Amino acid sequence: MSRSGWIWTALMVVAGIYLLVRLATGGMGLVYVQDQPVEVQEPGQESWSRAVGVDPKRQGEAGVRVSWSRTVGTWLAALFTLCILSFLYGDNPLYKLAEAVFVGVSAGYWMVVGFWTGIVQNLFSKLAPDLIRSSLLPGLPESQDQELIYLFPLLLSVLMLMRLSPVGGWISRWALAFFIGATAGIRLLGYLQSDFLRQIQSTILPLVVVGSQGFDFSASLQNLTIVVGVLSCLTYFFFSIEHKGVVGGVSRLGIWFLMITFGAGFGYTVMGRIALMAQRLEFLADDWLWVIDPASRRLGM
Amino acid sequence: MNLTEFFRNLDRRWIFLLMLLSILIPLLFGLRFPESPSPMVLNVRSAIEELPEGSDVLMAWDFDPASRGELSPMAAAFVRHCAYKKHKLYFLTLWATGGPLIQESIDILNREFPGYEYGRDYVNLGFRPGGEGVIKVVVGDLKKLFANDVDGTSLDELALTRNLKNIRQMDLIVNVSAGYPGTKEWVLYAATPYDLEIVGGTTGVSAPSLYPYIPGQLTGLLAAIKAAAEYEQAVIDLYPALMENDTAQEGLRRMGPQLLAHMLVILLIVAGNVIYFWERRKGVAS
Amino acid sequence: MKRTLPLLIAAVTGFVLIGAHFVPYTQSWGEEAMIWFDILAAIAFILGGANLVRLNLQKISDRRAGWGYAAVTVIAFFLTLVVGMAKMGVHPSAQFPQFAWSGDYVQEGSSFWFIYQYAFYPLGATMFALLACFIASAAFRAFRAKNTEAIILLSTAFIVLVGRTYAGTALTGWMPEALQFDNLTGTIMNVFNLAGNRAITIGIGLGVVSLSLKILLGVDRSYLGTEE
Amino acid sequence: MDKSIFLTVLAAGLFSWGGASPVLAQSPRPPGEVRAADFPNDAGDAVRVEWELSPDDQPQPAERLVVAYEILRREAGEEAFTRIGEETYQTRSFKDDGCTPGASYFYQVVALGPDGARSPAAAAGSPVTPVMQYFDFSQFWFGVILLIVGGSVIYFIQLARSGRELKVRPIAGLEAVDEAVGRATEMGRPCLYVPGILDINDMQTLAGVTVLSRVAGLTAEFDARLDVPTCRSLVMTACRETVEAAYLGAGRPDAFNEDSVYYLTDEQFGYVAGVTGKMLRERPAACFYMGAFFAESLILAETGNAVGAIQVAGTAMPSQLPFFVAACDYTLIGEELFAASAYLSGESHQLGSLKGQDVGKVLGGTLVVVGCLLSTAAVLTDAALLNQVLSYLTDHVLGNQGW
Repeated sequence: MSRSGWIWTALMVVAGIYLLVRLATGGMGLVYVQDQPVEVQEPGQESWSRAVGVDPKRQGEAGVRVSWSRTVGTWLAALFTLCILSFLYGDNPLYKLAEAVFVGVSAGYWMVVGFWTGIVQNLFSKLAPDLIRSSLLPGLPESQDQELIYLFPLLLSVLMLMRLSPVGGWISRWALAFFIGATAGIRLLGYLQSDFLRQIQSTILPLVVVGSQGFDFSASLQNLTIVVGVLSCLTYFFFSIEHKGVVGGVSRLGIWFLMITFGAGFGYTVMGRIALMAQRLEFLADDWLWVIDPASRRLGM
Repeated sequence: MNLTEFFRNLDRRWIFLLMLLSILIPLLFGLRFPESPSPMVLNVRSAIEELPEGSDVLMAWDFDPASRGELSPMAAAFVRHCAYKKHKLYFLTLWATGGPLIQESIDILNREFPGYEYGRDYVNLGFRPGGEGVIKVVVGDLKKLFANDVDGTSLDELALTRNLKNIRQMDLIVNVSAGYPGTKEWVLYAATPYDLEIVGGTTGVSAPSLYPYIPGQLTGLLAAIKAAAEYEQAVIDLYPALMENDTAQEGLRRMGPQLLAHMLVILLIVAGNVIYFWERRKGVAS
Repeated sequence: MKRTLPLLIAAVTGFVLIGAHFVPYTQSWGEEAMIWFDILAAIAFILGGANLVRLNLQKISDRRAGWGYAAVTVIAFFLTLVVGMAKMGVHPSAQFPQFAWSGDYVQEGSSFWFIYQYAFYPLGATMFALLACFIASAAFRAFRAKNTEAIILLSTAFIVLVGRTYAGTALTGWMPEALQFDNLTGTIMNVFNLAGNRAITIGIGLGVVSLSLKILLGVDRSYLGTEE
Repeated sequence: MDKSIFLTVLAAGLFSWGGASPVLAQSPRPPGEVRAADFPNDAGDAVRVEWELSPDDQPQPAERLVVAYEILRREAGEEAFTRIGEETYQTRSFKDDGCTPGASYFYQVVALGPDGARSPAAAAGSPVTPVMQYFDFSQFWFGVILLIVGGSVIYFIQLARSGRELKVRPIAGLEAVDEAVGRATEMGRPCLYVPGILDINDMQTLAGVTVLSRVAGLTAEFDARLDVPTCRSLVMTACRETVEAAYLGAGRPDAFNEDSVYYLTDEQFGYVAGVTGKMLRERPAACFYMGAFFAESLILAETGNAVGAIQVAGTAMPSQLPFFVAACDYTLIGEELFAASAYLSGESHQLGSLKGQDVGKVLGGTLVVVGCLLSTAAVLTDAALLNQVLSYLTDHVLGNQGW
C-alpha cells in the first residue's frame, strides 16, 4: 500500500472509532418524532396518526419517540453529503456513485411530480372528472365538468410521446411546434413589455432632483449615472457602427459599467456559494454529529 | 525550490481545505456579528408591515434543496413576519422540488403560531408544472390550474379560497426564488402587466440581474444570505419576542462563516495577483 | 409534411397568441394555451425519464466504461418512480379517508418523501456547495488584474465581498459615510449594477423578440433538430 | 355563573326578545357613496365597484371597528342580493369579474365589524351593464412599439435575404481567437474548444458552433491539433460536420480527424471532470469556451489558467460572465457572441436580426434621452404642459394606460 493509502486507512479507522464512541456515549444523529393523531372527518373510518419531526430535547414528552427510519435517513444523507464532498479530493468511485444516484432520483422525482400535478390534475380531471373524483382526487370541485377540448392537449401529448417510438418520431415535432410557438408568442409579449418598455420607463429620470431642501446633489448624480450608464452600455452592444472616435469612447465607458456590474455579480455569487457550503457543513455538525447546537434543539441533553 | 514555484505547484486541495476550515471554524464556535438592516431590506419589511392586518399574501416559493442554504432563512423570516401581521397566506411553487419546502414553512406556522388555521388563514396550493405558463393562468383564473389544494381538498370548500378568482386579488406577492422560473417571471407575467406589488428574495447568483426592476416593477429584493440576516434582524427589531427563538436566526448565524470565507477569498485573490505580478516583473528583468 | 407542418403549427400558435393579447374577448386564449402547455411540460418529464433510461441501458448492454454507475442510475430512477407513482406510505387525506389515493404524493413520512429528504436533498445541495471551494482555488490561481477591465471587476468584487459582511462596518467605519463599504456596496448595486444590468436586460428583451419572431417566421428552425 | 356573563346573556335575551338585531357588538357605520362602473377594456365580464370608507374605518385606530367590507350583487330580475366577495379594511374598490356581458347588476357594500357585526348596506345608485370591447386600448402603444421593433427585425431579415449586404462591426474578441490559435501552433500544443453544455437547440450553442468553424479553419491552415469534447450527442454531430467543412474549406480534408470531436457525458459535473482531466494531461495552449455555461465555467477557466493556456470565452449567461471575464484573456459578452457568429457566418437571418435589434436600441435610447430631458425640464420649470407630456410618455406610451 502506498503512503497516501496508509494515511487514508488510518484516517478512516480514526473516524470510525470516533463515530462508535459518539454512538455509544451521548448518541448522535438520532431523529425524534411525535405521533399526532389525525382527526378523520368521515365517521366510521379508521383514524391514523401522523409522525411529525420534533427537537431531540423534547424526548421525554408524551408520544415522542425515536424514528429509526428517519435516523437511518439522516445517516444516509450525511454519507451522501460526504460522498459528494469527496470530489474535492479528486474524482472517485464514491462521488460517481452519489452522482449516479442523484441523476436517477431526480429524473424519477420530476416524473412522479409531473404525473400527479400535471397529468392527473390538469388533464385527466378535465377529460374524465367523474372517474378521477371517485378514485384519485375525491376533492375535485363538483363544478368541474367534462371538457372535451382537452382531447386536443391529450392528442399533443400522445404525439409528443411518439418520440419514444423508433419509427414516426418526427410526429413528435408537431407537438413540439405547438410548444415552441406558444412559448415564442408569450415570451415575445412578456419580454417586450417588461424588459424593454418598462425598463425604458424606469430609466426616464430627472437629471436634476429638487428635494424638500432644494437641489439634491447626490440624488441628481445618481440619476445621471444611471442614465449615462444605460446609454453607454447600449452603445457598446450596438453593432451597426464601428467603435471609433466618440462612439468608441462612449462604448469604453459602457464596458467599464459592465465590469462593475460583473464585479458585483462576482461578489454575490461567491457569497451565495459559501452560504450553501455553510449550510451543508452545519447539517453535518448539527443534525448528524451533534457537536454544535446553534438552534438550541438539544438544549440540556 | 523558490517561493513562486512553490505557490504555482501548490496542490489546490490545500486551498479547498482552507476554505472548508474558514467556514467550519466559525460554525463550530458559533461566531456571530451584529447586523443593521439596509434601506432595501427595510423597503421589503415595510411592504409587509404596512399592509393592513389580514391582507392576502401570495407566498411563491420557487426554489429547491440545492439553494435552501441561501433561501430558507428568508422564506422562514417572511413567514414569521406575515404571521405576526396575521396575513392570509397562499403558498404555491413553480418548482417540482419545492413542495416539501413549503411544508417547512407551514411547520413554522404550526409550531410557533398556534392561532393559524389551515383553510382559514393559510392554504398550500402545492406545485404545478409549466413555469411562466402557470403564472399566466393564475393571474386570470387560479382554479383552472389549482382546483384542489395539496391534500386534494377542493378550493371551493376552504373558507380562504372560496371567493378566490385569481391572484390579482392578492395584496402582495412574496417570491423566494433560485432562478428560472422565479422572481423575474413573476415580475414579467404578473406584477408588471397587472401592477401588482411584489417583493422578492433570491440567491446571490440571480440577485444582481433583478435590480433593474427595482423599484418600478419590484418593490424590494432580499439579495443572498446577507439580506436574509438583515431581514431577520429587521423583523426581530419589530417583534423582540423572536430574539428568544434561535431557529429564527439562521441567516444571522450564517454571517460568521460568511465573514471569514469572504476574507479568505479576498486574501487568495490578492496573494495570487502579487505572485503573478512579481513573476512578471522578474520575467521582464531577466 | 415533416418540416412544413410543424413550422405552420408554431407560426399559427404564436401569432394567434400575440393577436389574442390585444382583444379582450380572446385574452383568455393565452391562458388556455398555457394550460395545454403545462400538460405538455409534464409529458416532457416522462420523455426526459425515458431518454435517461434508454441512454443508460445502452451503456449497460454495451458494457461501456462506468456501466455499473449507469445501473445505479437506472435502479435509483425506477425505485423513485415506483415509490412515487404507487404513493407508498401515503395516508389518505383527513377529509377523504375512504379514498386510498387521496393523500399528498410527497406527504411527510411517506417513502417518496424519504427519498426526497434523505437522498435528493443532500445530494443536490452539496453538489452546488462544492463551488465554494472551486471559487477559492480560482481566486488564487485564475483571477488576475491583467487589464483595466479586470482591475475594475476585481475592485468591485473586493468592495462587495467586504461590504456584505460585518467587516465592511468594522473596517471602514472611520471613512466618510458614503465611502463606507456597506454603503458603497449599496451604491454599486443600486446605481452601477442597476445601469449595467438594465442595459443587458434591454438587450436580452430585444434579443428574445427577434428570436421569437425568427422562430415564428420559420427563419430559425434549429428546434426541429438536424436529422431529416 | 359569573355575574357579568349572566348580565350579558340577559341583555342579549332582552334584545332579541325586543326584535332588535341579535348582534352584541356595536355595528359599524356604513360605507359612503358606492359607485359601480363597467370595467374598461375587457370582454364585458367585469364591473368595478368603488366606495368611500366607512367613517369608522380609520387608518390607525386604537380598536378596529371595521375589519372588512362585504360586496353584494343582485342581477336585474333577481330577488335578493348575494355575497360575491370581501375586501379587507382600508380598501376602496373591488373588481367583480363574474358578470355576463349585457346583463344589469345592482351592487351593495356592507362594512363588517368584529364578531360578525354588520353595518346597514350602502347601495350603488344605478344599475350597471358591463360591455365587451373589441380592442384592448390599454395595449395600444404596446402594439405600436411591437410593430416597430418586430417590423424592423422582419424588414432587415428580408433585406439581407434579398442579397443586400449588411455591415456589422468587427468584433475585437475574434482577433484574439486568431492570435491564440497561432500561439498554440508555435508551441506545438493542441487547441481545446468547448461548445457549452446545452443542447443544439440553444441559440448560444449554435453561435458557439459557428465560431468553431473559424477556429477549425485556422487549425487546419496552421496544422494545429484541435480537441472538441461535447456534452450532448447532437452537439457532437453538428460540431463534426462543421469541423469537417472547415477543413475542406481550408483545402486540408486529409487532416480532419473525426475523433477529435467526441461526446463525453450529459452530466454537468461529470463532463467538467472529463474535460479538466484532459486539460491537465494534454496541456492545451489555447482554450475556447463558446456557448451556454453554468457553474462549470469557473472550474474550466481555472484549470485552463493552471495549465497556462490563452483563454477566449463567449457566453450570454449573465451569471457566468464575471468568472470568464476575471479568468480568461478575452471574453465575448452576451450579444457579442451572437454578433460574432453573425459576422462569421454571414447568414442573412442572423445579420438581419442584429440590425433589427439595433433599431430597437436606437428607439430605446431616443425614448430615454427625450424622456430624461422632458423630465429634467419639468422639474426645472414646473410647467403643467411638460408634466402632462411626460406622464403621457411614461404612463401611456411606455406604461399600461394605453391610448
